[in-house]
Amino acid sequence: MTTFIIVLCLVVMVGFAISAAMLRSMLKSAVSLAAMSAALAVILYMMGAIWAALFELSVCVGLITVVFISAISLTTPDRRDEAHAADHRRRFAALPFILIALGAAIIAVLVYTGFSLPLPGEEAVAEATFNQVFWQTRQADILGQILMLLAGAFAVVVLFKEGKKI
Amino acid sequence: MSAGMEFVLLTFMGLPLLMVLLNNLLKKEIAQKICLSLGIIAGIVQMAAAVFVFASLKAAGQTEADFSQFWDLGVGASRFSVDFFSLLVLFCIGMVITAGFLTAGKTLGDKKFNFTNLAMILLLGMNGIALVTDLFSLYVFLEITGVASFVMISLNKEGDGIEGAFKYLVMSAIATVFILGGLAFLFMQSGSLQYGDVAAALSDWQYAEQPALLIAGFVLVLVGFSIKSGVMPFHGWLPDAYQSAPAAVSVILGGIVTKMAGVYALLRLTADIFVNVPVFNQILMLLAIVSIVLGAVAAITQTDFKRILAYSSISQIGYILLGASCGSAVGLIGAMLHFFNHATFKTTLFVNSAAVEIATGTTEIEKLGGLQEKMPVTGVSSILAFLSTAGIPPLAGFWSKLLIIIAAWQTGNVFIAGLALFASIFTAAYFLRLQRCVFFGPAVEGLEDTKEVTGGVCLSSLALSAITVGFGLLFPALLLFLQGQGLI
Amino acid sequence: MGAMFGNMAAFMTGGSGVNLLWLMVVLPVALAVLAVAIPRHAFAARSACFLAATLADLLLAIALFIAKEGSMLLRWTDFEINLAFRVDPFSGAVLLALGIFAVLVAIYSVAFLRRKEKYGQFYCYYLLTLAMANGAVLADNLVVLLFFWEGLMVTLFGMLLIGDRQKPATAVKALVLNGIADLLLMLGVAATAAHAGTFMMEGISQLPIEGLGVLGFVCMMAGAVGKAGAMPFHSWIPDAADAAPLPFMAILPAAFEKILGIYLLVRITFQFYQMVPGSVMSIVVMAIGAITIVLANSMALIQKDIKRLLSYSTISQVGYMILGIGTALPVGIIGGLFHLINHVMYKCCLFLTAGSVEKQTGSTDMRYISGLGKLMPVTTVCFLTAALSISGVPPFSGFFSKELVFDAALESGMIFYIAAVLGAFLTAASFLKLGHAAYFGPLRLPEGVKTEDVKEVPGAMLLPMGILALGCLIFGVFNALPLSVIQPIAGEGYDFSGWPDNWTLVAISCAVLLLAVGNHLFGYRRTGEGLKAADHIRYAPALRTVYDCAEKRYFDPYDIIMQLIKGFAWICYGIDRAINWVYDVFAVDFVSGLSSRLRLMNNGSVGRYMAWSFLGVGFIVLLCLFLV
Amino acid sequence: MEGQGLLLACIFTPLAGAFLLPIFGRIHVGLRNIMSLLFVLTAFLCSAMLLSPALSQGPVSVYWQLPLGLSIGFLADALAVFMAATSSLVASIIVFYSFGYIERYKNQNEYYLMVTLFLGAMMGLVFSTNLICIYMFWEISAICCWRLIGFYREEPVVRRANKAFMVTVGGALLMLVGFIGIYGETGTFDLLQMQGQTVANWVMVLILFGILSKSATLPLHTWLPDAGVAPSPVTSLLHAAVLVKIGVYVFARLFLVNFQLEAIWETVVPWIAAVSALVSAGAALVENDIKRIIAYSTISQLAFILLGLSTGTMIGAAGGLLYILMHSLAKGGLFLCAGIVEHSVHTKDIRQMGGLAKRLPVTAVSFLFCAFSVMGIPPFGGFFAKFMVIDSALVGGTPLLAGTYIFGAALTVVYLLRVFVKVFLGDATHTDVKEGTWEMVGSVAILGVLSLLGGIFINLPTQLTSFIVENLGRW
Repeated sequence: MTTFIIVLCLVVMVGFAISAAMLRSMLKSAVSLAAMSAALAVILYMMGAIWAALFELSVCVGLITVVFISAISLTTPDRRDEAHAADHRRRFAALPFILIALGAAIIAVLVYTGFSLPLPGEEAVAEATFNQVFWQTRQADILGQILMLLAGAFAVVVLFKEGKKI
Repeated sequence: MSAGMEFVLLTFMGLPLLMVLLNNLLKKEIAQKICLSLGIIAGIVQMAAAVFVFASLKAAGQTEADFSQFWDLGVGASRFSVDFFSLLVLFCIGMVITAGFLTAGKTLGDKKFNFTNLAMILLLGMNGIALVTDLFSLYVFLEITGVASFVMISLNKEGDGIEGAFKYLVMSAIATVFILGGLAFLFMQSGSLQYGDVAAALSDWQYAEQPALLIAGFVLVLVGFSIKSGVMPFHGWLPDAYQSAPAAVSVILGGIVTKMAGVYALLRLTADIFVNVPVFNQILMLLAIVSIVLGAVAAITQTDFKRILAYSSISQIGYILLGASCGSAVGLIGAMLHFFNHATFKTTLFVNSAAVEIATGTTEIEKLGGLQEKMPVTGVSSILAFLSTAGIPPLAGFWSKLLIIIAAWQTGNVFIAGLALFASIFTAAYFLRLQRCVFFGPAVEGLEDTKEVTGGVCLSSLALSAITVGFGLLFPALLLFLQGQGLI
Repeated sequence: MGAMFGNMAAFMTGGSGVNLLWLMVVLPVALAVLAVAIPRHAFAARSACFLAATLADLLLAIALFIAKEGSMLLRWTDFEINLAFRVDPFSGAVLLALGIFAVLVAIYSVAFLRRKEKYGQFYCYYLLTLAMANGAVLADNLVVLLFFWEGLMVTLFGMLLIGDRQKPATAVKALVLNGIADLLLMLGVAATAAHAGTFMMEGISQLPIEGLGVLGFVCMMAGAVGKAGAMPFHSWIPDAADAAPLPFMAILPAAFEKILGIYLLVRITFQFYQMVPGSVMSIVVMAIGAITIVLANSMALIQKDIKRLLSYSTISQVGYMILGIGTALPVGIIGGLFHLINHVMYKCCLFLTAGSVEKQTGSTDMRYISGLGKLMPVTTVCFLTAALSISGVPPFSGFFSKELVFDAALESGMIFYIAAVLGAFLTAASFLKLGHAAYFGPLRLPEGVKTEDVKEVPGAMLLPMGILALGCLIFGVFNALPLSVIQPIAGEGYDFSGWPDNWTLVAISCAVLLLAVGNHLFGYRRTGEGLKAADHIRYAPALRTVYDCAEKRYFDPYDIIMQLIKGFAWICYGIDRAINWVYDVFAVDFVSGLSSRLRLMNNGSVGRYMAWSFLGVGFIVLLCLFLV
Repeated sequence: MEGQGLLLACIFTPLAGAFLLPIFGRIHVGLRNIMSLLFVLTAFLCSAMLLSPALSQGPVSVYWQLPLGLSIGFLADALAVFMAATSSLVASIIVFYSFGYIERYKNQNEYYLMVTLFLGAMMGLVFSTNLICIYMFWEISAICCWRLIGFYREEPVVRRANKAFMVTVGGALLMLVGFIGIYGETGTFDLLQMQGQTVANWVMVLILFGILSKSATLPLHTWLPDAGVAPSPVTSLLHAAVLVKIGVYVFARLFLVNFQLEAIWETVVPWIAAVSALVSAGAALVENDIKRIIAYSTISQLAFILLGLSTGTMIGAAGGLLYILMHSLAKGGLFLCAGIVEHSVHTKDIRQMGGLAKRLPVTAVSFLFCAFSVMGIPPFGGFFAKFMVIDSALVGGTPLLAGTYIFGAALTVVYLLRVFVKVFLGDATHTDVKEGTWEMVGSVAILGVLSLLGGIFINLPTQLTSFIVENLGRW
């Protein structure tokens, strides 16, 4: 069951990664980046690295996203005309297909050389349950996360109040 | 730990959160009116809380107290803890935030509401840094302070506001990368990010299996925090950020934020973690002496009031780090006292620059002149602050600088101590130039009608000057108290 | 003030000899203050008080002269610098001389200054000078000697300023020259005290002149010679002749300064140090004497103004005294001292005659006045006796003292004897010229002065002139009287009174006198005027250029010193401006240059900040490799 | 206990009282003037009353031990009382003088505040026995000097005030590094505990920088003539009578009373002072601004004092101390006379003055008295001091050294005479000139007479100086 979830998350992660690269609007790509990191955090958790998952969650989803949002808000977006947008899509249209082909090729090579995905070891799980780590050990970080989200919210409020187009 | 103290400890993180909620939940008109007073209340309560906890700790004879914000924790968890140093820092934070809000009254037009929100977040971030005992939580609160200060710098969003904030943002991002890298290496070595555990793990770092990795960790952490605290080679962003921030924000920024984000963290590292890592201290001392001398020299030919204060901050931060990097108890006490003094007189100077900006509309010192008659309170408080910065005896700055120099001398680096002491001649140089151009010189024709700025600005500069003078005169009593505590 | 009056009260009741010493100094000062205190218009009262003071001083001097011995000590500082007075036969005699001349000139100046407006100040300075002179002679501690010695400078400066406040050049010149001489004396005193180990003068005797002693001797000698008015400190006296009131010239340059200078010179060469005849030091002193004689006399010859001529001749006569004492022979010292007394007498008399000429005709410039013999017979007689005495004509006192000096000079070295004789010739020639031009030529008066109001001066002025002229005669004929006082100073068993026994010397000096008369007649016949009698010497081929330079002050030591000081000052000013340049320009530019270079470090581009950061990281990593 | 009360009063009445003066100033100008004079006079009276305990039984002392070798201690020994009495006497005359002088200018409150604070700092420095306390009062005096020089607030004036502050504080910082060097060796800043120890050479060099900068000796002297732009009572108080004496006093306190010096310093310091004496005397001869001339003269005379104190002879030390007293009185008088002249003639250039003796008789006579005392001509006080100092140069040093100082003394005679003659004698240039107010003329006359009496009654001050020198326990 766990391997199914892991594969699913991997696919989701790749999808979001591509969308982050492809999207024209900065803010949407920032959000998709956050989603990708969330997927990665789940993968890490499933594979038993709880601390890594937690750090990935709080650092990438929380801090980096907020930083990117405020950075984007600081830089004045350059309004290029529609024509430019069109040829932007055309040039990158082929990107997804190339990537998928490349991925398939790599998998084929690995299977051919007999490489197999290491299965999650049991003992990793027993070390400490997620909630104990999350709620006990890293309690200060929860407070940190709340404040970070609040800061992000206020940043958006302050910087976008004039209805700047996202 | 008495119940009362337990509750008071919680206010450090709880009160600002309450203020934020209060500020946003009230109706718009009421919020607009009372938001600044909320901030002032938060600052004053924090100062009172710090003093109360200090008194109760002294009464109980303890030197530190741990507590958790929401519910009690298991062993090895990252908890908040309070000791004499962090209480002193919390007091400074409260003081500077109050001064910031007092100056905000006149400087920020319609931005008061947003200013209050962000300032409360900033206050929380700084309190977090002071209280936290875990490297990663320290990093988290560091980021919160960083984000809050980016946005505050660009509050009024005209041209250079954004530019200063952007530079601060980019440099902070770099610092983040370094710090995280450093933490990762340390985490590898010690398995836990608690100050105590990391210190224990590093006790015999020379003989660890991969010393090179550890050294890389030290270097990364040191560089990261140096960028955040604006030490000389990494100081690029500091002058631009201070200059472009609005008056009230630059008061808070110059007064406490850079010191909390960078210097306090470095002090914690040298005091708790890298106690027996001489390499760290030696490099830090070198950076300190470089920033003392070059910071002061760079300030001599500046033409903007706030830019001079920025370079002066770099130089004074160098003194604090010099004290910390000596590694002796006297050095650390000197650094802490200089931290407090610098918070006081630097805030006074920023408040003065705000007053000058309000009264004359510009901080270009070439265009100003002879303001001593028209703005006596600002003039006198700027003189007191300048003398304290330059380390002229009767005032506070001298005593803390003296302790730092004695500590440096006792730990053997005689030449650096002598050079640091003589560098205060450059401090005197740029402040004399400032005094000549702005206050002491002949009156400039366009400024006949400037009047003294009354209200919050005047009150805060008077209060802060009183603290500087009071600390200077009562220093012997403080010495006796420290001896009583067995610290000297 | 309390301590001073307390001391005075204590000493009034003390031993007789002791309080007299203290009184010698305090009395004139007190009366000087009183003289100024009396209101300006009460001329009679002020003059009375003034005369009383000088008389009282004379009586005290006589009493001390008789008492022969007495000393007094008062605490000043702890380093043996105490207010110590002592009188012994030598200083008693000098005090007496000071007292006599003070009284005579006082009488004269009361009459002379009747209508002048600043006479009150003159009286005050006069009495202060008297007090200082008494103090200097009585001093038994080198520092006390220096104290009163330099104190004279203040009164000298004051008196010179009375003349003309608009042209203070002379007063400045006098103060600078005397200042330098007195500072040398201070150095000499310090060196002598260090060499001897004590400041008390009676503790210092017969010190060997080597090591610190050389410095001490030379500097003290320079101080004494400076005060006496010999070369090279002489050039203020002729200028003072024009500026200062005439009684000043009679009392200070002519009498007091000579007496004090020679008194100290004798003390140095005879008591403090052991000057061996023929030693280097004695040759130096004699050389100074000889040079002064020749140069001053040759300058005196060409003067057109009576007072200037007399002041140059004063300087030359001092040369004789210094030459005599310089020989370190008993005959020389006695001759020098005897010449001192004679010189003071006839020089004072000559100045007083010049004073009476000035009072009557308003000018002493011989080009406008001549032939006053008929109008002022008594003055002329006094002038004649004094002129003969100074020229060394036999029956008068000058002749005997000069003979003793000639005798000593001959013994010490032919060159000095020739200089002395040349001096005698020049003195005789210049006084012949003066007498002939001023008194015996055809009558000529400056315009605006009618012959009937040029008549004899009042009795008060004639009395001192008469006494002095008579003194010249008496001290010549009965020279045993002054010699009996002087001889014991040089030691026991010397008797040079009566007619000098060395007949060849007498013959030579008479021949020189005749030669001078012949030269004067030759000059008179050549030019037809008494005044131009010496012009053939003035415009002789070789001497013409020297005389022209001297006229234009090239050789004046004061101007040379001032040029040197000005040059030195400009060098120092250059050094000072250079150091100031380092502060004002160099330091400021250096630091602001450094600072602006640092400013370039952050010119606003984030890329540059990042570059600096990474540079910093690289540096730290290098440092780590090095440190660990 | 009564003595300690006196000592604390002597120090803290001017120090604390100074800050009340602006308040009095707002109430009534006369009240402020009188109170300022009162504070300074209390300092003088207290120090005078401390004289008897200092001379007879043990000196009065107050002591408060602090950790880290620091301590707050005041000791009223003979040297301290002598300096305190001298400076407060001259300061009170100068404050009395400034009633008349300052009434025409703006920001008078700040003037009186700073003058009284300065005297308080001087009292504190003179009595304190801890190196850090000495440094503290040293810097307070530097602050007062900065504000007072910049009194007229014009651009060049403030630049010069900044220069003076920079040079003196720069020297003081080097001195502080020297003090910390001493602390490194002995572990304490307290002079009483370090009695009789020898000082390392490099520490001596650093301390010498501070001393030479404060008492304006050659390489660090240019701030003193530039400070001539300050009002006359300020230049008189700071640059003649009191401020420049701080450096020389600290030299005496450290290297005569407390520490031993290597013999080399007994030749090096006199020669530094000799060069300074000659160069500043030369510069004084060339200058034409009356205040700058007198300032250069101060530099030259300070070299004499430094000579006296540094030759290591008993007579030199006594002569140096006596010189401090006599020079304070005389030079203070000269500056005040210059103030009156400048006030009535409205120019400082002596070439445009002349014949003022008729219009300003009292000033002329006082100027002459003070000038004679500085030249060292009897019967004025300066003579004894100059003689003792030159005698010490000869005994302690070499005849060449004594000869150089004699040449310096000769230069002093020449340049002071030049000033007197150019200003007061010669043909009158300003005829419609009236002498300053009675306070100004009165204080100048007092100083002139004091210089004269100092010479006649020399046995009083020498009693005190030789008592000090005897129980230095050095010779």
